[in-house]
Amino acid sequence: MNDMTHDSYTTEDGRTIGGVVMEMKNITLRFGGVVAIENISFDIREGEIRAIIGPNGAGKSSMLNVISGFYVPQEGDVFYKGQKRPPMRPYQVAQQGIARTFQNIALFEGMSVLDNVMTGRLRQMKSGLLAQALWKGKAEAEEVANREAVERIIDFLEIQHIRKTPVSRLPYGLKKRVELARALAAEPSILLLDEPMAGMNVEEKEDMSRFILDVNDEFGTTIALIEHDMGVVMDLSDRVVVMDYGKKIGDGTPDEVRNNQAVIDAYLGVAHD
Amino acid sequence: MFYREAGDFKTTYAADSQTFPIKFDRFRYYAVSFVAFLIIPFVINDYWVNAIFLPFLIYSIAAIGLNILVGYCGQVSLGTGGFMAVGAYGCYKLMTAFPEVSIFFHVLLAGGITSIVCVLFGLPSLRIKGFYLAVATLAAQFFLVWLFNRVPWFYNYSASGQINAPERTVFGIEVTGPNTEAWATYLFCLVFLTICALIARNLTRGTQGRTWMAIRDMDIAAEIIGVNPLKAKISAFAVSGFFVGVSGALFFSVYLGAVEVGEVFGINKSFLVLFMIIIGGLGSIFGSFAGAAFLVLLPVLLKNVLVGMLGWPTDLAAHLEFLIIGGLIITFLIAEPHGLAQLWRVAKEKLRLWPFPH
Amino acid sequence: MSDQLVFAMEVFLNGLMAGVLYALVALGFVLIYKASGIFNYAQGVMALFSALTLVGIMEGQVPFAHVINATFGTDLHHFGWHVPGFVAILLTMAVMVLLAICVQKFVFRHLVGQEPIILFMATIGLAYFLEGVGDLMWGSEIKKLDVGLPQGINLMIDETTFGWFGYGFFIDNLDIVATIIAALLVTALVIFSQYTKQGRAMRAVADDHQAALSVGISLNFIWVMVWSVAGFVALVAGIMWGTKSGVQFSLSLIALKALPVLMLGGFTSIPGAIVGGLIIGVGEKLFEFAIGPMVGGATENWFAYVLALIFLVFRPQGLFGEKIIERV
Amino acid sequence: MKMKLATMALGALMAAGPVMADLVFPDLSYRTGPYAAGGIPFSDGYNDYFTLLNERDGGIGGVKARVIECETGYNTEKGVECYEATKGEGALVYQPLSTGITYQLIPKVTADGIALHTMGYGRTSAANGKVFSNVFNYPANYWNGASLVVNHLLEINGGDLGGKKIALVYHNSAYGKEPIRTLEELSKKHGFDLSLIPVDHPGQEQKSQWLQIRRERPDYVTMWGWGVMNQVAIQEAANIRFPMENFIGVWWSGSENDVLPAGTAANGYKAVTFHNVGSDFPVFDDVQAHVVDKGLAAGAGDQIGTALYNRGFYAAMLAAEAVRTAQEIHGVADINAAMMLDGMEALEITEDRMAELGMPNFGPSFKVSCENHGGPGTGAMAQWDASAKTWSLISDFNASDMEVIQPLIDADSNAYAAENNIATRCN
Repeated sequence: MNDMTHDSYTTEDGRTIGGVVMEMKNITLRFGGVVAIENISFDIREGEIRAIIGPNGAGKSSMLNVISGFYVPQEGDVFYKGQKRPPMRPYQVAQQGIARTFQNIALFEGMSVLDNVMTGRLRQMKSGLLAQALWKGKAEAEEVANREAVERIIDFLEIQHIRKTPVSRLPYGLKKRVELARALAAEPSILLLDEPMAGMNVEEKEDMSRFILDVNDEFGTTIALIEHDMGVVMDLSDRVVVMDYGKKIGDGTPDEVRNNQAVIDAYLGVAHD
Repeated sequence: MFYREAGDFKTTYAADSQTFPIKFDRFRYYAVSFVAFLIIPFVINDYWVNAIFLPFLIYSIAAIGLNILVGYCGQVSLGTGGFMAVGAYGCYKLMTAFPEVSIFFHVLLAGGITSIVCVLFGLPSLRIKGFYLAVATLAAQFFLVWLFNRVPWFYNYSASGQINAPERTVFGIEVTGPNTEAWATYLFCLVFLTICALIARNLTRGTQGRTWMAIRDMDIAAEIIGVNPLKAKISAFAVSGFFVGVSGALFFSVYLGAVEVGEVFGINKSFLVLFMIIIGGLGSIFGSFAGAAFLVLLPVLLKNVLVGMLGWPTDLAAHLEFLIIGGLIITFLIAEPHGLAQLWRVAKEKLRLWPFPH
Repeated sequence: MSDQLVFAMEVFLNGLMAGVLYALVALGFVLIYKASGIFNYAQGVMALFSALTLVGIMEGQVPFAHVINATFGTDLHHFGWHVPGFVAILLTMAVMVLLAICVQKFVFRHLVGQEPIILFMATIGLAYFLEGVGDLMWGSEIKKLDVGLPQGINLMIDETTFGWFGYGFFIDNLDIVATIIAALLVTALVIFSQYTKQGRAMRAVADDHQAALSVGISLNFIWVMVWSVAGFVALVAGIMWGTKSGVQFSLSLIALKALPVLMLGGFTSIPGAIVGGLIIGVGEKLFEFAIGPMVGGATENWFAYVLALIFLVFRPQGLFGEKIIERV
Repeated sequence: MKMKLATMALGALMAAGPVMADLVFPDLSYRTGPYAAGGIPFSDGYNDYFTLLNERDGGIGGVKARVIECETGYNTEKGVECYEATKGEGALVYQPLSTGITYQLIPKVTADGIALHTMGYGRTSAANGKVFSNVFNYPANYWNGASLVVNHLLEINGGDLGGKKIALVYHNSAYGKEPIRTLEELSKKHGFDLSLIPVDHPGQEQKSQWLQIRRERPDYVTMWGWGVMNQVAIQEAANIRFPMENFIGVWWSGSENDVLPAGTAANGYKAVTFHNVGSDFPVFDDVQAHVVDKGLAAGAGDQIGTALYNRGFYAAMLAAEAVRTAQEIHGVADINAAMMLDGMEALEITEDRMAELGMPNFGPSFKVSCENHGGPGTGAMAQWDASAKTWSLISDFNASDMEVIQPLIDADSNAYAAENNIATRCN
């Protein structure tokens, strides 16, 4: 099946949203007897900011882990660029151009900011062990070329001053930004953000929102993000999937979702029966 | 005063990722190389080379190898002694089977063989982590020692079960066997150490090093951002095995000349090299040197001070040596858990800012 | 019944007994690892040290005699008295508690919150240190240890099995005693950790340091206690092995016998240590019995590790560990 | 400033050089580590003999002996360090008491022209002086030991071992494997069954091995062990009630350390030895008077008469006699390493000489030659009396089966010569 059938359109602020780049079909994920995700389908279009929201424990992170290949769902398929994705290891997913950040920051604490961001560019590194052992020539040229690309991202995210600092010394907010930089360095076709604003104060949240929008705008990167805080997300995203207890209870533009009774119930805490 | 980076700007990214980005470090490096290659060979004697320099150089190679595995890739290994034995026996078999080939290549090939063996024993690292892996590598240690002791083919069916290094030359100069000159064996090992250190440095400053460190720091996250854990771990075992194999080959052929596997490459060797990198500093090439120097020099120094200068009975001195080494290890760890290399870095950082620390 | 089968049964039983001794050493590791996350490399040396101290006290040796003689030119060796075994064990225990306090006060209190490998390294330093101290204190000759444990073939079993199979099984009395003592020890440990206040505090610490701290448990005290208990276990292991081979340096190498047990049983599980010990004991003895002659024997050293390794490849969480669910 | 430095350097140089003539005997001892219990008495004996000569006779031929002790901990690397540290001091002969270190030193001493005496250990084929110019292993080596054990058994069995079963329990290392080839040859010759039972280092756990012995019921067990392995083996043998008089160790499994931990159960255990045991020799009175009572004993002075102390003592005696021989040959009192080699090659130990030294029948009488560095290969059987806690010889110093051993020595040494391009000497 070729799912690029949906027409592209232009948003109010002038960005072009393309066809479907990723589609989740009837995904079900269980841990032992616990059902984390139950029969969920949705799609992500090229160039859009797609949010997955829901209260704690709704299965959002599990969903992201399914997309990035860390969890393998028991049922359902993932379609990527029109192709059904065969079972693959997370690193293979990453090499296909899906980059992500983590809810609990997963930076490499023993390395500098620069090295962390450079790890994001593994996909672009081709020189073999022998070439690297010799360094001069291919490996060095590759290193320099990729360093240039990384420096652009460092500039873009305004973290030049901490380039050489070990990440273990950075404050929380900056760590989040470095993680974003690392994901961006991969030049991904889809960028997954797992609660990018968790634990931030208002000012930091505003900064982060700006970066997300800028990334989407400047590089045209497709973004899928998770948040449990509705407020910020509604302003950012083009379309929103709402999950609750592993089920999809809403899907649509922020406005549509806001007026969805099931969503309102979930967020206001109406008792489930 | 002169140790600073102010004004030492880099105009290219290549210059920024060089080994010694600070000019003073670079000069010191040249100075050390100059002394090592052009001065020491002329003044060295048998005692210095056999008691200090050869063990230091060879242990440094082993420590660099193990540091790549443990310090950079985070895979704790206690099989170093066994892998050094692979290098030694590999070298011995090659030396006796192809006497016309230069020993230089034998040593390299022995490294290659060890690399393969190391990878085989590294495969379980995909499933087993941390201390469990460390203990699992002991399986390699004990099995390999048993194997070399058990299968007579490895020691050419000699009656004694020992292997002896026959005389071999490089450019007509003897580097193994009884009639070697101190400077020749020293330079031979120094060349290998230099090559190994450069390779290690090149691998660790680029993509490969970052891949290893990513696995070390957080293996799951590393896999999700695109590191192939199999490739990363296996390559670390392979590279580490190569270095350790080279060191084992040199240890046997150049340094000791005769080896019995259980005695020389026993479990103690594995621990010793591990101590070196922990004391020196995990994840630091310099630390490998520092740790090797520390553990090679300290006992000799203590012995000379306690027995030679203070005239104590040798057994008391030996017991005290244990006590002092143990005490020093603990003191060091309390003072600076990240090893000598970190102490050095901190000192440099202070120097760098001196005299204006704020 | 065929001869081979009867022999295999004998080997199996002896393997179980050997396994108990391995488990005894492994227990010491588990206790400390569980409570403080320290992989205590010095456990073997502690066994040596405690056994040396025990013999020293029993024989009335002057501690540090050699140093004193060398320094002051005196000729001290013995106090000239003999201490009965039971009293000596109590005194040795007091020394081990003192050691635990020192270890906590001078080493690990300064290393709180460090990475496991650093702590591991510190115990290696400790091992060196203790080895030096033990030798200086008591000398490095082989000493005979006799606290009155029976040793040699158990005739009753020999005769009974002879009646059954026409071949008398060999079971060492010392092994039987060791098994009983190990059983008592484990029971005591379980009772201690389940039913006493200190024991519960110890388990709380093992579960969660922070939480334990927040309910007012003194970590310092708990760790001293854990090291003392580990010292006690080391003493018991030291007595068992020391009775077999005399007290000497090689006693510290029994730690190597415990490591595969730890891999198999898990670093944190007391039942794991026991079952693991039994499996390793039986496994290596049966392998040596069945396969050993074909490959030239002396397989025990590596076989235990290979067995544990193979087991872990298929079950990385060990015998009693829960399945590891990885999260990010 | 420069002047001062120069004088200081000169001063240091002078201080480092020999202040007065002395005979240097490096003692690569191990008083620590897993084999300390064996290393201590040997080294004590070695030291005490030279102290005795210095105190009683004023040295050898008027020149004082100086023993430089260097701790190796049975570690080959430390052994190398010790060798390098002491060889410049005018060392005459090395006695490393470790097969591993011996193998390191064989090429080194040959290159440096110093003698190496490995008495009852080391490289067995070094007995062939034609190949090993600087290595001596008189009066007996491992292969002699194996043959002596078999000869003893032949003697008890009226000269016929046909159909008997002999088990060899051995330390699974180069050392422990030494007797295998000889025993295999002898089993062919005498028709006994040989079973090989290796014990891996360190040998604390030997249940499997002794269960196997119990199942297979060999008539005799012989042992090549060292360190903790000995004590455990003897204990286990007692446990399975193996008749101790049928259990025979090599000399490295025959010290007090090995039998004492097993207590009375070890009574009757035998060990082959190439020197006498016990403290019942006139010379030990001198040791008591001139060394121990003066507080000059190397150890605590309580080791006199133990098997390993006597061995160290004997080694020192042989070295001192070689010095005397060298002094006679060259007419120089302060001999150097090359002269020492000549002395060792011309060494002759006679009963009279031993009696003169206050050590009657302490070892075999023998003569070393250029071709034969291995001595006569004779040995005696010692048996342990657990109640008296003493060893006593139960046989004379008998010959071993050189008919079997000599071809093995020749084959191995010639292989070494071929591998290392050594031209044979003594032609």
